[in-house]
Amino acid sequence: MRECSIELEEKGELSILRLDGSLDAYSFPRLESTLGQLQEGGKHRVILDCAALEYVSSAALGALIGFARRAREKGGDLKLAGLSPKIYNIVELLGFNKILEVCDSVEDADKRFGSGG
Amino acid sequence: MRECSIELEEKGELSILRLDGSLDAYSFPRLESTLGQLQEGGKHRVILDCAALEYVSSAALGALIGFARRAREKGGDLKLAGLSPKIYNIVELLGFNKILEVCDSVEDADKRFGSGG
Amino acid sequence: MVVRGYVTLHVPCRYSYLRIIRQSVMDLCARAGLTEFKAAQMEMAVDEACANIIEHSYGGETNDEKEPRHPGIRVNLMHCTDRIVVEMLDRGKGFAFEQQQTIEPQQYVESQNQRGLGMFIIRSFVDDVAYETGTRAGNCLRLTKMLH
Amino acid sequence: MVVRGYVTLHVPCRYSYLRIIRQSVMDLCARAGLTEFKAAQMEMAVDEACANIIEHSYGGETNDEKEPRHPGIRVNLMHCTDRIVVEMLDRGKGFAFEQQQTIEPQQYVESQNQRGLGMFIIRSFVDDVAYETGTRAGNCLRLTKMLH
Ligand SMILES: Nc1ncnc2c1ncn2[C@@H]1O[C@H](COP(=O)(O)OP(=O)(O)O)[C@@H](O)[C@H]1O
Ligand SMILES: Nc1ncnc2c1ncn2[C@@H]1O[C@H](COP(=O)(O)OP(=O)(O)O)[C@@H](O)[C@H]1O
Repeated sequence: MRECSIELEEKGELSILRLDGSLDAYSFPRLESTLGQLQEGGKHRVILDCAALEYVSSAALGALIGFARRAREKGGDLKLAGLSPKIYNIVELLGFNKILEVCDSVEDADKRFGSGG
Repeated sequence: MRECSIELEEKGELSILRLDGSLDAYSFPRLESTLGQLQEGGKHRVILDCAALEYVSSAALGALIGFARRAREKGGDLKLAGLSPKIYNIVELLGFNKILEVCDSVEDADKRFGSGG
Repeated sequence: MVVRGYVTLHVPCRYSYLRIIRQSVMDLCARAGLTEFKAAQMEMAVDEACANIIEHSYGGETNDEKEPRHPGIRVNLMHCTDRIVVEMLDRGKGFAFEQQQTIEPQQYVESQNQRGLGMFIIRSFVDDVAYETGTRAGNCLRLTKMLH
Repeated sequence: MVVRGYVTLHVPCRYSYLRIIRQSVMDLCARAGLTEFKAAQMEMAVDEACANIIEHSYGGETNDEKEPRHPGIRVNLMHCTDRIVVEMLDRGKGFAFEQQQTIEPQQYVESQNQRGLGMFIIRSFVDDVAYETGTRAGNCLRLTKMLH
């Protein structure tokens, strides 16, 4: 299991955050401050590329829901892309897939933003 | 760190073994028996694809040297390909890069076999 | 109950060690042949419980200087014939486990204070939970997950 | 010596647990800021030493049934101000460490019996080695690697 690394790619209106490793009580504050900065900078269309994500804690998921809601209020969203089956199962078990938009891939999430998302 | 998985691909005269995970006192016996079977089956041109190898113990390296020597006696060889810098450093520190042929990639190793290796 | 495998860990009261605890959980689960999905549930329950020990039982992380004398977190992981058992021990203040309310994920996302989801996960992701304060080894939370 | 971080592990006398020990070594080394190369040396020295405990001090792996009563291997990993220290403890027969001959890798590959490379690695991959038999906690091998 790896420490969490976060990489930001800006693509027009979109902010794509590539997560690698595990989002837990130790690493989440770092993502939280990155998301906070995006929000302050008026960037409300965010895709979290979770393809290399190994773990996510419930507190992290809870906070992501908060970010998604605030983004929606500004006409944007925070979408999850490329979840591993392991993590998708957890998200589904908690019913959070009904609140957060979960996409197959970054391209898929990108498209959904395109069509007015 | 992952448990070791070994995948065999036969490509003409060549046997390519893809190693994923770590070769230690626990997992090495499995590779040893695979190599033994290849040798008994008259397969003496072996490439170990180490691109996904995370660890290799000295006992495993020592045994690989034994296999390489026996392969050479039959006109073949056992070559290592795609070592991570971490593992290459260890191999070099032990001076085993002077005894085992270490190649950049499987293609590179393949070529060297082609030219009479 | 025959113990088929075990790992005992002792780490400082710091979030950065949660990863090594989860790693050990995943390792023992794989060894025991638990499905990836069940292993992920056990991993998450243990992670939530250990994060709670740091946040609530100890009231936060220790700083470097205090670390050597701080009792930290002890984790006993066992693979028995038909189950995985993980015990987490701390010497912090503990709590009234049974009285603690859990919150369903659905209510959680609608609630203001966002408390109680950890306890929900701990209770619903494993097959048995037991908690005892003030044992000789400290407070002990024991999570059990059946293999089948 | 200020301890900045530690992990204490207790695992059964089985090769399949070497991986979890190495993982903990790599984790602590990364935490301490050791270079990847130095960390890899420490990892290998610890792995060789633990494999030796199983093979030589205990005379082989335990089987499942004996495991709970077998003393197993204890590993104390510490990150101190300027160094990483790893202690490995066992209750097996131990050995006369100082009298043990090491073999250079070059001789090793030419030798018939292929013994002694492990001791060479243990001695040359770390900055200090100390061994004591029959302490209260058993035989203790302590490996120290300086951060700089
Ligand atoms: N190990 C513990 N020691 C002391 N109190 C705890 C412990 N675990 C949980 N609690 C108490 O139970 C409450 C609910 O915990 P939890 O469901 O994980 O939510 P949260 O941690 O977000 O508050 C905590 O707020 C705390 O008061
Ligand atoms: N922990 C140990 N307990 C008892 N004897 C040991 C231990 N470690 C090493 N030895 C002795 O030292 C010898 C050399 O060890 P080593 O260099 O690792 O080579 P090998 O393990 O291949 O024999 C061993 O053969 C054994 O006799």
